[in-house]
Amino acid sequence: MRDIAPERDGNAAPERDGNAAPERGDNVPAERGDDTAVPALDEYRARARSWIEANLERLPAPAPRRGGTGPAAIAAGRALQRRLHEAGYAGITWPREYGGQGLGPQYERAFQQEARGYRLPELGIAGGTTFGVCAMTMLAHASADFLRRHIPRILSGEELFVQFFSEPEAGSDLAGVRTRAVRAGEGWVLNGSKIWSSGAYYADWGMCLARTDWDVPKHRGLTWFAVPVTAPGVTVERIRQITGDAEFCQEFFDDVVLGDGDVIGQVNDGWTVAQTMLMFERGGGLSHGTRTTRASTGVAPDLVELARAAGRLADPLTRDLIVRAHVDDVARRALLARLGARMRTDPAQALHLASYAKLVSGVYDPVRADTAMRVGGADAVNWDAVNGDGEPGESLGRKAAVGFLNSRFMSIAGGTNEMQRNSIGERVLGLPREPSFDSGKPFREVLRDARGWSSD
Amino acid sequence: MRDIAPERDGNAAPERDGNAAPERGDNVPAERGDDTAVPALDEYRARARSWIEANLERLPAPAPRRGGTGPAAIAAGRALQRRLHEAGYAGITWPREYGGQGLGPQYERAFQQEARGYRLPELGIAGGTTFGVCAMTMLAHASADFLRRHIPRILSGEELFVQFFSEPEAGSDLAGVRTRAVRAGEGWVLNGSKIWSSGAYYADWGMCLARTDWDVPKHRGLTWFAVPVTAPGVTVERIRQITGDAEFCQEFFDDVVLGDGDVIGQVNDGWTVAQTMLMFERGGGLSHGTRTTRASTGVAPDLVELARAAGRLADPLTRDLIVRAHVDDVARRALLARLGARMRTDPAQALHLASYAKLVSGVYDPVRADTAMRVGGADAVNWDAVNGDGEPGESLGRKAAVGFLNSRFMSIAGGTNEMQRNSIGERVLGLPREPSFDSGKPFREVLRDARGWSSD
Amino acid sequence: MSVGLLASATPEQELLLDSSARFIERTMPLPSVRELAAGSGGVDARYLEAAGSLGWFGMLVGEEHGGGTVSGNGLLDAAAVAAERGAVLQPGSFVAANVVAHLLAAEGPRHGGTLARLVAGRARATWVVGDVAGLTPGAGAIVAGEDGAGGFRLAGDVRHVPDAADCDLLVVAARGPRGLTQFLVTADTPGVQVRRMTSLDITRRPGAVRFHDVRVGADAVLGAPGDATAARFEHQVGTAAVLTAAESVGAMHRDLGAAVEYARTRIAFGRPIGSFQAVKHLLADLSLSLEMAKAVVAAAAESLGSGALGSGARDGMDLAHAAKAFVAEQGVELAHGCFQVFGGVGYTWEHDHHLFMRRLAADAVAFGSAQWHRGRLGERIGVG
Amino acid sequence: MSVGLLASATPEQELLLDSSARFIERTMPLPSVRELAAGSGGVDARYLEAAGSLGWFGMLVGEEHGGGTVSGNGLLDAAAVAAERGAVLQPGSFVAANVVAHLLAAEGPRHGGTLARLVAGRARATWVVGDVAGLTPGAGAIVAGEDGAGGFRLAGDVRHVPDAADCDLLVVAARGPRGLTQFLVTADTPGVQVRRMTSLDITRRPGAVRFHDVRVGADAVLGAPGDATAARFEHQVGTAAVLTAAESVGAMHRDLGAAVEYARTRIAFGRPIGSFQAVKHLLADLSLSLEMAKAVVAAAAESLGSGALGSGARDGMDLAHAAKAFVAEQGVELAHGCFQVFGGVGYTWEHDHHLFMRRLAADAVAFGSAQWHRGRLGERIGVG
Repeated sequence: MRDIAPERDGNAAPERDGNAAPERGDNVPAERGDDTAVPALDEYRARARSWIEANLERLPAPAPRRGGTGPAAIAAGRALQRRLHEAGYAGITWPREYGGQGLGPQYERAFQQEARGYRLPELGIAGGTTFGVCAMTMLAHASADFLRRHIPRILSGEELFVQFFSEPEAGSDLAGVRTRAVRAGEGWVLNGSKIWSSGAYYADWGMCLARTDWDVPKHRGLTWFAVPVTAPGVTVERIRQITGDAEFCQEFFDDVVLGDGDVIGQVNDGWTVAQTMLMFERGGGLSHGTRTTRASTGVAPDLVELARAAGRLADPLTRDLIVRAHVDDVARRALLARLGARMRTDPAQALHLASYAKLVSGVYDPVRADTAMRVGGADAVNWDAVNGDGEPGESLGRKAAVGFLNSRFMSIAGGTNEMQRNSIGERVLGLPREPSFDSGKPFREVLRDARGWSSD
Repeated sequence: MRDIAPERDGNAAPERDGNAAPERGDNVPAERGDDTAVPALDEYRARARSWIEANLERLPAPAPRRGGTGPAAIAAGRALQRRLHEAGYAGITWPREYGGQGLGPQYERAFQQEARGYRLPELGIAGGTTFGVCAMTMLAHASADFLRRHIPRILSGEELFVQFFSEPEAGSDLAGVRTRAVRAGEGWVLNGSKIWSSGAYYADWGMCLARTDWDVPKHRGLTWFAVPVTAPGVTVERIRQITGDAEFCQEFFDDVVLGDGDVIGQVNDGWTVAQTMLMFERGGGLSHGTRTTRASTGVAPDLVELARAAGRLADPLTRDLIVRAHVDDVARRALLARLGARMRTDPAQALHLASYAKLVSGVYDPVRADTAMRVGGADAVNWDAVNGDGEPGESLGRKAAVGFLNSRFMSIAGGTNEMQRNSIGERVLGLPREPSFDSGKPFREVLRDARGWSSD
Repeated sequence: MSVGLLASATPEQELLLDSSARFIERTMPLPSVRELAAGSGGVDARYLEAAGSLGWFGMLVGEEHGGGTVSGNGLLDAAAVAAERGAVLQPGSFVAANVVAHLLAAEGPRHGGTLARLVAGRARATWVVGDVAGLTPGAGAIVAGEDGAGGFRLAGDVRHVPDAADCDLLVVAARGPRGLTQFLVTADTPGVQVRRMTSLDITRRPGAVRFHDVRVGADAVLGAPGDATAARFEHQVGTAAVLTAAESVGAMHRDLGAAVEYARTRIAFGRPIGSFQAVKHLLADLSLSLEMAKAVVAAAAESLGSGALGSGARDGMDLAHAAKAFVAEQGVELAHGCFQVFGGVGYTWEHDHHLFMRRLAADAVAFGSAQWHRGRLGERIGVG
Repeated sequence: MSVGLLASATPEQELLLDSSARFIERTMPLPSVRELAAGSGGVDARYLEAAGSLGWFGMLVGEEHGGGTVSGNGLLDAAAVAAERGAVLQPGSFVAANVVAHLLAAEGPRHGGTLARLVAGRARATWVVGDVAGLTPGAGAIVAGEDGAGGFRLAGDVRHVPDAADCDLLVVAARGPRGLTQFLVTADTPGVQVRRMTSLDITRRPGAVRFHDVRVGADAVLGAPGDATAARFEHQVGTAAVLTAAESVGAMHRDLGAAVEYARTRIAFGRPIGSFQAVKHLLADLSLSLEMAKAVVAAAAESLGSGALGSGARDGMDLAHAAKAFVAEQGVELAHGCFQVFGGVGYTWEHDHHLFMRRLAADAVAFGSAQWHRGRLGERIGVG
């Protein structure tokens, strides 16, 4: 239950934070690593604009909701991604030797600006994971051979990658994975299970963390593999969530055969790769907070509407509840702005400060959802199965109820509140660390000792 | 900061819970251990009534607030205690060989019933500790010689005992005391400091826990001593509390010489004695809850009065706050009744169930105090130094403010909320225990390791 | 294992609770509750009749009507049974059915046959309240007018009626010409329309009831309209509040028990997660609020169940309001806490936690939200 | 170490804050604050003049009056200074003094001399508000009547006036014949009686002000009575709320810092207590609310300080209300949490924690409680 980066879906390649590193003068042609001439930014922008106008579909305003993840929608997304790649507008900042354009982030930003209002490839949550997390991690750690095989196919929409990371028995304790890859002849045999992989049901590959050595401490015996979801022995099942949706999957690996070429990074050095992946996944942390941040205008408009519909808008207690939620909303927004500024001032602390952005959602989302339930009252518990026109009901009360069911998502997914509090306590406040019972001994023994846990 | 048994002061000897053990038929004369005839209960009661009417002072109704702990008040209390003892009405259930009467609890109860409405010895918080905690613990563990020396003097009001238990460096971790007693010739030399001893400034003796062996685990090298507060090398200082009161003391021991006859229980077996003491101190646990429990009539009358004085009684939000406090009050009272019943059904669990009674005060007292601050508003922050008649102000607002300052008393004293949660989690819910870093190694090493704490 | 709503049950109460718990486990364990929720039908007749034979619908009714109490305090018995029901999220009308049975018993032999069927589990009854007394804001109301022939015409639309679609007997609280008036109406009376509503709590089947010029005779009136009915209405609300809170307490008990068990066995970082203070202390706090919830609900049932109806029941009503207000908020809070302990697995449909979470949120507003009950207690405070 | 109210301060702001913090540590560290609290006198003249020379009372005032801002946003500068003050519980009028200075500056040269003295720390000013606009329920009010000779007669009794006993200049918000009217009155005007009140916050010296038929001329009126003054009054409340919240944030910062340090070094059960999740997670949560408090106060100061007075300042006012409402409750909550970490030592008079606890509780109601500020925000919600 770790996937919390779905905001990125729909971007051919994510726009990276230009503030993180100083840029060259925007319009000075520079050189790429391979001595090819780099276009001036003005010129690039103009060319991009022409191409976009000629090739992309204009979106109606306001922009429609994103397409689903049904086979047709994904096929259309892949086709559009391919056209983008063929035109040289995919992987703008990625290395040329793997099919990218090798340009600076200002070119990427220019393209994104010009493309605003046009339909870009929509590849759902797996698209976000592929471009924003998996490919970035591969580029940092995989062999040239691996990258030559996969990155061009990613850029052209042929390969969507998801993470096979969390396990039924390893959630918060990410390094505690038990899926095992055993050396067999020239390759490996994979057994085990992964869970909470978002969008795996329509992806092509999973980036899978497996234990390859059980006789060393838990962080040291791990290795990443690229696993085709269609390989013999791989079963993908969608997980039905409590809301009835099924965006996440669980996978089962039953003697899946992999080759040495499928290894990403060094054997038994998977935790180093994982650290990189987590950094990309967190994206500096701030994206987490934004998903629940409401527009800054007005006093909690959603709750006001709900109260009006429930006929409680004149009740002083209800009004106070609504304003309380508004005050929290305002403080949350202010916090995110403050964190952004602090991160720019102190990049070394950025990842730890990001825990505040995560924790604030984990703490306040449930409070706000409970407020909505109180404001909605019985209307947030029962609603008409069909509305007056015989259409399925889409009442505000039902929305509050679904929000209630979903309200602990940020408290749990992608690092629980407890993990964030540990991180803030130890890394920001400098409090002494929790004693470890698993980092110093062979993982095999960790499991044995944990089962026989007793404190004296 | 552990002393939470001040309810007992003013009782010559505390009435013990008659429900804990089956009693004999109330009016059947029985035999004492020493073959002396036991009076019939009716007869005993009648005799007690005559004595009380002839010798004790009737209290006006309603009963006045208890006397202070000034020298005159305590001297009067001691004198009255002596008369009670001489008449045979002190230590009614205590052994005859140490000056008690050796009777069953029904006799004690009969005397208490008859004495209702009369002035009994008022010996303040140290009186409660002497009779309810220290003497009971001594009777269970001290040598016959020790008991012959001290118990009669306790019963006659000559010796008031307080606990020298907590230390500046050992609060929640009671067994982590660092005050040391070192063998010297025929006796012991005591050095160190104790804190939170209630009423030590007017007591005669302290029951003091000291470390007598530093090379064994912390629970195993402890010994209890009786320490005269007037002994050379003992300094008693009253601690000014945040409310301005100074009921508690801190003691400093500077080469205090003690004899073997001052040891209570076995040398190095002090933790066994401490367990008994804690049991008496907790008194089954339920007394803790009652001190903050309000009368069952009306909706939080104190808060209603406060709101009326502050002119906020018509405000719907204030009314809701008040009713919230009332609802919590009702649930707390119901909890105490439930716990009492559960303890009677399952005495083995009684001590652990008592943690609920303690925790509920620790959790809800601060909430209620905050509510009072909100209801009182500015009136609970500033008040007139003198009232209209030039008398020192005793406003409801001031009362709320003092309540606010005191509100975490039950969260901290006598076992913090955190200790209660550990106890409930492990002893009631059966959750796995916290790993221990100090129970298995010599205490000397515990301190060294803690200072160099690091988790990996 | 019993929920233990009562700190110490009499042997007769223990028998009642054991047989109820065994009946539930045998007949309607959680997997069956899920099946029922997934389908479109209500509870079947055999379940109800078996429940009736255990005494579930007769505890607020004298023996002359086939009912009876095992402890002398029927509401206390019913609350203890309600807690067992709540622990396994039992479907079907129980709270409203008991309120209706209690009310019909007060009519003496007049509705004896109907009452006997209800007590035996052969009739299904609910209570159509709407927003009378502001109990459920926005739920609508039924208005009763005289029809000029000694009878009444009922009209209106009321939502959030428990088990509406499955019931054949409705007691309707209506605004009548002489004040609050309650009517007994069968669901097949011409002009009565019942439609099911979708609920967050998938284990229940609430609905909306529409009365379109429904004609009933004077004999449909229960009790005396106006003040007497208002007093009785208040007592009914108290009864419903206590029984609903008792069902919630059962749900809290089971959800917490599962979370404790999970914390005992789930391993992370080389330890069972229950050995971490973050988890242990959360569970201890939840356990405290559960103990308080049990205590206050039992106290309310004991007091309200022993008070005479309509008079001297003030303490009982106060306790009932307090119990519902406390449990409504603590129940949801407990569900949140358990969810945090379960972590990801709590997000899956297969895991039972969400069923408890849904139930506790629904119970929180059934028969008066916490705010409404506090409001009633607030009326005890003078303004002077 | 600066409190860090601003996520990123300009070099000029850093200079201001460093010099303020150094001045405080040198002149009025906590032991001196305690001494002052134990005695009966107020802050001495040298402290105030030195503070004046640092610019503390001129940040909301133009350079023509001896004031000035280092960042272009005087309220933001003042809030950052207020946070440094709050961290060391600085006594004396600051919030009200700045509100008064801001107000006098709007009068142009008319009160130039008075303003110059105030800015230089040679006059002490406070603001007598009472329960105007319901800001402090029960605090009383001053009523102004025309005296028939072009002047006014002021009468009334107002409690909870900050620093009342130590001030020589009073700005009085009064109910006048043409609506809300503000007057500048010197404390030695005949008929003005000031008495000290006892406060939970022993570091401050609030009082009550009694006006017994006080005569003032028309020139004592500040601004135009009625709507214009009401608008200005609202802005003054916003300014006072932001600065009070900023002082609270400083107190929160220091109290939490001490609790963290204690948790790092206090040993129990063979470990520093900060290694226990119960302590660590509590401190992490408090740290989150402190970060939010800093963020929302800085945002409010930035917005309200840059908006034109009386118009376009709506966003600033909204943020000011939100900031005060948030900090008032979180400040007290943080004090509770730190107390729990300190344990027994926090109960001793010698330990500084209780001073912060007292301050945070007092700040919570100064210039409007959380409920009052939420109420103002609630007025933004339509009722339709």
